[in-house]
Amino acid sequence: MAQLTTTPLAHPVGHDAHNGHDPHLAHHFDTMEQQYRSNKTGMWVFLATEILMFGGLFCAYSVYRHNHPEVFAFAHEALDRKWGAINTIVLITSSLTMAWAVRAAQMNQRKLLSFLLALTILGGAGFMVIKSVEYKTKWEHHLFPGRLNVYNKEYKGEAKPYADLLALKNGDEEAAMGGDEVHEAPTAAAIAVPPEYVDPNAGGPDAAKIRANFAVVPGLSDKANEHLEEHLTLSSLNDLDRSRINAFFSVYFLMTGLHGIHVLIGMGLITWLFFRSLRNEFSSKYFAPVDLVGLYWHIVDVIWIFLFPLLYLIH
Amino acid sequence: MTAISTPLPHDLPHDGHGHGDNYLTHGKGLMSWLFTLDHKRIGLMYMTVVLGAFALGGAFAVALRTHLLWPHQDLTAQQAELYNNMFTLHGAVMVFMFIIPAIPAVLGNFILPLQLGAKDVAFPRLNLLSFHIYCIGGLFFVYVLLSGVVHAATGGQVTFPGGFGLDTGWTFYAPYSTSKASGSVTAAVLGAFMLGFSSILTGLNFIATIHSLRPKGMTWFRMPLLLWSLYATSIIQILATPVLAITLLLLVAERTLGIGIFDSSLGGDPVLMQHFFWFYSHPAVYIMILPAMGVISEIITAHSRKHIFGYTFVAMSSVGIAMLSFFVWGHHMFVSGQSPMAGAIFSLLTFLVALPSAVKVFNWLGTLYKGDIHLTTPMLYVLGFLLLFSIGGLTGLPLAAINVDVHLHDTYFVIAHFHYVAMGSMLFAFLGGMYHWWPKMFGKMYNDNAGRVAAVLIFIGFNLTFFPQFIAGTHGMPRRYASYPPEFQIYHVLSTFGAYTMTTGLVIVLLNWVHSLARGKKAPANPWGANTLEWHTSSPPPHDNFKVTPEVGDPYDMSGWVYDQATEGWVLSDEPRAATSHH
Amino acid sequence: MYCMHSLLAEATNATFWLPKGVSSVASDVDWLFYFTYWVTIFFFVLILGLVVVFALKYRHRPGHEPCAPGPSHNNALEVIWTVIPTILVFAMFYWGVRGYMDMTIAPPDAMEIQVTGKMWTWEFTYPNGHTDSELHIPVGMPVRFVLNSEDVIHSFAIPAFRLRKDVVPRRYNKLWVQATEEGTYPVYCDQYCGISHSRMISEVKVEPMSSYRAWLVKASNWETTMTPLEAGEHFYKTKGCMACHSVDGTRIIGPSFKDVFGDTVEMNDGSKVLADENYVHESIREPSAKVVKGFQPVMPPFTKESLPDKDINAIIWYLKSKSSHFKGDMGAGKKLAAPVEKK
Amino acid sequence: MSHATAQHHEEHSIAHPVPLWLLFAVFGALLVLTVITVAVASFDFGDLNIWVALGIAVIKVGLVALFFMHLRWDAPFNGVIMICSFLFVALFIGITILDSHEYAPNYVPPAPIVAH
Repeated sequence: MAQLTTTPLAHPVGHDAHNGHDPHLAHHFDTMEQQYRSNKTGMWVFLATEILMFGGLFCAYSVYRHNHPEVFAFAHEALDRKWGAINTIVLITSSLTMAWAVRAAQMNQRKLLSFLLALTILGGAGFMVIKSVEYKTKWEHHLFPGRLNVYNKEYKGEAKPYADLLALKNGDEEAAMGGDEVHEAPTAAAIAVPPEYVDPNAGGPDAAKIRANFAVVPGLSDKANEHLEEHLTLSSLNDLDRSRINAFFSVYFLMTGLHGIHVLIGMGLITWLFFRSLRNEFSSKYFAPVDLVGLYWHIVDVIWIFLFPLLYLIH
Repeated sequence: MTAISTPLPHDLPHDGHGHGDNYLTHGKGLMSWLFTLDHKRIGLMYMTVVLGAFALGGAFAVALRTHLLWPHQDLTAQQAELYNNMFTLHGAVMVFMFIIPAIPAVLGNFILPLQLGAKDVAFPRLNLLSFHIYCIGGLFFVYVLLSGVVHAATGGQVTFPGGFGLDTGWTFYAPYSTSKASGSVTAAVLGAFMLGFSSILTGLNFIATIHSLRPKGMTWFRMPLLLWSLYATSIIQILATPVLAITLLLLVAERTLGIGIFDSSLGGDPVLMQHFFWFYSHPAVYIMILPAMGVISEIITAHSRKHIFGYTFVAMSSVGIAMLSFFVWGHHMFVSGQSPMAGAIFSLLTFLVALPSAVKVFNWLGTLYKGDIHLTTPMLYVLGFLLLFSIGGLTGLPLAAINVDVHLHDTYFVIAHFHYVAMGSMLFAFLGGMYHWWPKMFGKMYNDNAGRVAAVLIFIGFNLTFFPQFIAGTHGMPRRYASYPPEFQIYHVLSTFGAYTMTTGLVIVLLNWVHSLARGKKAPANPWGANTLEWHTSSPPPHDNFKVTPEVGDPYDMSGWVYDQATEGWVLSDEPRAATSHH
Repeated sequence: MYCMHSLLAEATNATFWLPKGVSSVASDVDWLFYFTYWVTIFFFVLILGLVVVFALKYRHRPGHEPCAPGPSHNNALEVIWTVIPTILVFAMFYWGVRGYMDMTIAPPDAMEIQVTGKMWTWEFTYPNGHTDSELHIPVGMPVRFVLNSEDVIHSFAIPAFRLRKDVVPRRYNKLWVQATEEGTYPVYCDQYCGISHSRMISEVKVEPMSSYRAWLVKASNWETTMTPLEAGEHFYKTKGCMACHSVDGTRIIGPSFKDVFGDTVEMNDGSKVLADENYVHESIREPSAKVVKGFQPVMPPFTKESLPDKDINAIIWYLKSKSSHFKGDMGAGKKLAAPVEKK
Repeated sequence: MSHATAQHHEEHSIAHPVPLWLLFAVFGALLVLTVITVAVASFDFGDLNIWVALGIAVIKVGLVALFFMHLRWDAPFNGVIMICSFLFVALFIGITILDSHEYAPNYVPPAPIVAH
């Protein structure tokens, strides 16, 4: 019916609209369900922005791994996949307790709700503790992002010999710090002086044509396509690649750092829920906050599920 | 039965119009504005700040144009620094603080819930938060501006921590922005980050609102077209802006830590930065134009008293444009060393954008056909929009043709093209929308003749400003030049005087509005006889938008309204109710 | 009308819209530009006409009864005004890419000039290794530019050739041109690159092969044109010395050239060396042999090809002129080394 | 899509408690998959390595989204949002990678070309 009729309002108008309504129902919604649904949609849209934001970092990661597989394969040796796996499990567990907490809220199990929320906070805390342990090792061996990284040619910190990252991972400090010639720091000169000059335009007419079209550009790492052996050592990288190792750590710290911040925010939110749950504020009629924070907590988990294999399990 | 039987809402006894209870008078005091949750008030606050930003960016533009009156073959370092700072801030302020938020945050915030027949947006607190974040972001820019101006004006006597001014261009290209630029890039980048976040929150709010607050009877294809275009815009804001956020974070990390992702001197790839930037900033161009298209659709049908032509196609073309906008960013990098294959793909996809745009224009023309066209101020802006947008859109063709673009890339041709679309079209839609909804916003009418004069003046000024730039561009005049070869002077002179003309017109607009606020006569609830829901409530609307929820029909079926000499507005005749009474 | 593979295309004349086009691709670019231009004109006039006609014919005015409202949709029309533009844009796309491929694929026998952009000058290295700040190319011969930047992104733009390419650090971008007409045409930097961006303007001289050769020979053999002193300064500026060595005593990456010559310099290993001709020559050929105390051995060595001995001698003259320790006679440095004897 | 046509629903209809056994089943599956992720990392599938790892990750994410995040019972639009966001990330990475060949990673600064 394209016609217009003016019908009396289905519900009282104005700010005192709450009388007789659930106190949690905002004045511009008609029903709790409408409010709940729109909150959910809003939260999901927000999660989408989170995914896109991390997407940028994943893009940087992909480009550099795609162009320097050997660098990533070498540098990731510094990460401890044992701790990584443990952290994954910790986070999954906290996801479970969170999902359970939502269920508890929906079923009016008030005590259980508080308990599960507390567990979830613990899970997050555990995750951060383990992360900080990992960060500490990197810090001690000057494997931080950018200029703080011993592999960065602008590195200004105290001159330590390069770490044998593989040994470092196996917790073998001596081997790690033992500066035998394989793991000696390339001097600034070694980085600055190119191996040998390649004429970018060498090659016959076809080469010129192909190159002009979509083909590989001269100077592209020939390692890029070739199959990689199991354990790379520093000596198996050329100087340019050595000078680029810090790129991996930059990506690693940006990704895990941004993720860590999200974990902290999540913990904060859950703590807030925890205290509200102690005050018995949630019920089967009103559990949206638990549900929404839960969604947020799960997306943090989801992102880690991608980060773990991509950062810790390169080969 | 008489033609006018149903009294208008604002004549109903329970309506506050008599004893002045509308959203403007609902609460008193500054705080009742700064911390209001009312979408209408938030919209008005946005309006003031956004117009302030527009004035600022405009001032920069006029200064730039004045500087370019002369070729400046003997350019001094101080002039150059001042110029580079000003074109950067002109771009940054205009893009991030005016063009992107103007229509969604001002008109969108005010109109969207009203057109939905809703009491507010889905998340009023988030809405307020996004405004506050927007202001904080703006403050960052103001700091950058002051530091730059003060430094340049004092000839480098006064300096600021973290650099002064900003001369990277609004695109923040690496490695200049990461390693060379002395300016307070970090502050500016953080500002842009804030503004982006605010824009995300707005988009999020609109999507949730449109999904969950549509009243009974408003199916997707009974939504006013403004809502469609705002919905499409929100999708872009949601999916693209986060990438800008991460790009800016990477830039900051690059400057502070030297992480070597973008900075070539540290082994990074500057062109990767361009991919990141344009993945956001190309869709952003459509954040600028899509809401404008929605506004045009509303005004054109209301003022030609005719149902919109090809509703479905106009609505769908908005969504189509939004989707396509994500697949064309590479055309900003045709000459940057992108692979020819990527270039070819992006060229094709760029051409495809022309189709939904053409569909829209022709449907608007179809709406004019056999209408009853009232040449009111808003309508003049619409006609102006149709012409400017045609020029802007059509000049996109040579830029999309990849080998012609090689000749035109980074010249004034691109500047002119961009301004015709993003500034001309968008500004005309914004002003038209302001005039169209002004009575609803403030319950006051304005002097229509003054409005029309200003519109014509702005139209002439705009074309005089930017058309010569097409010619300068095809002759190779490069962008961002503080000094230029003398043979280009004629184009610059014309352009500058056009800018002055346009400024005059804009000043008249401002005076017109101020005058209307001061002593404009009371506006009727529906001065245009439009049928979208915002016209079913009093002007200005009550705090809760509707005293009575109107039932939704076809938003462009205006047959139910008849002109009422007494109120000089349109009122519902009872005839349609008779029709619906038997069910 | 439209010849795609016109490698030996004639120059296109200057018009109201476009400057004179003097490269083999110019005619293609101009053709497509004008094609889009007329399409644009057609549609704009169409829209303008309809807007004006409708606005006048259907405008609301006293004594004019609004005609029965027209239709509110018409699928046939929608199809028409979707299909026609589709066909047009696909045609433009096709021609655009074809033309772009011609721009991209250089003939294999193209002569090669390396273009280096740096804030805020252009530097051109010719096939014989000579580096100069002037750009000369022979007419009618395919030339490939290999573009590279030392600092930030620049853009190498020659409107007369209808060509443009960004000059990106850590990347080789390539561009080729076959100039079709002699003359001097402007070269712009089109990518914002800092405070003097608008001063990064140069020009390209298109000249017959003979005079191009003559110029190159003259330019690469500076003896006939410059005194050793001038040449030394020229090399100091163009061969990259300037980047690391100041001449006013300020310490950059390498030691300053001020008051070095004839001084006794202490090395990293503690030894002391008199900075004479031999020392300077050695420090250029194998810089890491003797490293001045407190400096890193980061200087790349210069081969005989990249910097012939006579150039080094010129640089030595320049060092002498900058050193207060050199008391000798500068006379020889101020005379043309090989004056062109008149016949 | 969710309309405001909800007056008829009872209030409690918004709560969809997930059965406990299901939660734990999903949890178990996630643990197993994590173990598998680590396990396959020691085998070498050549170029497939990354895809295997990502494949498992996607399955895990799917489980979390469907059951922990209630997408299984939620309004379809919310699922659409999630899928779209991942698609757009893929688009972004895909096209950028497509172009990354142009980026010469082992770029060496140009030296004058010897006369030939």
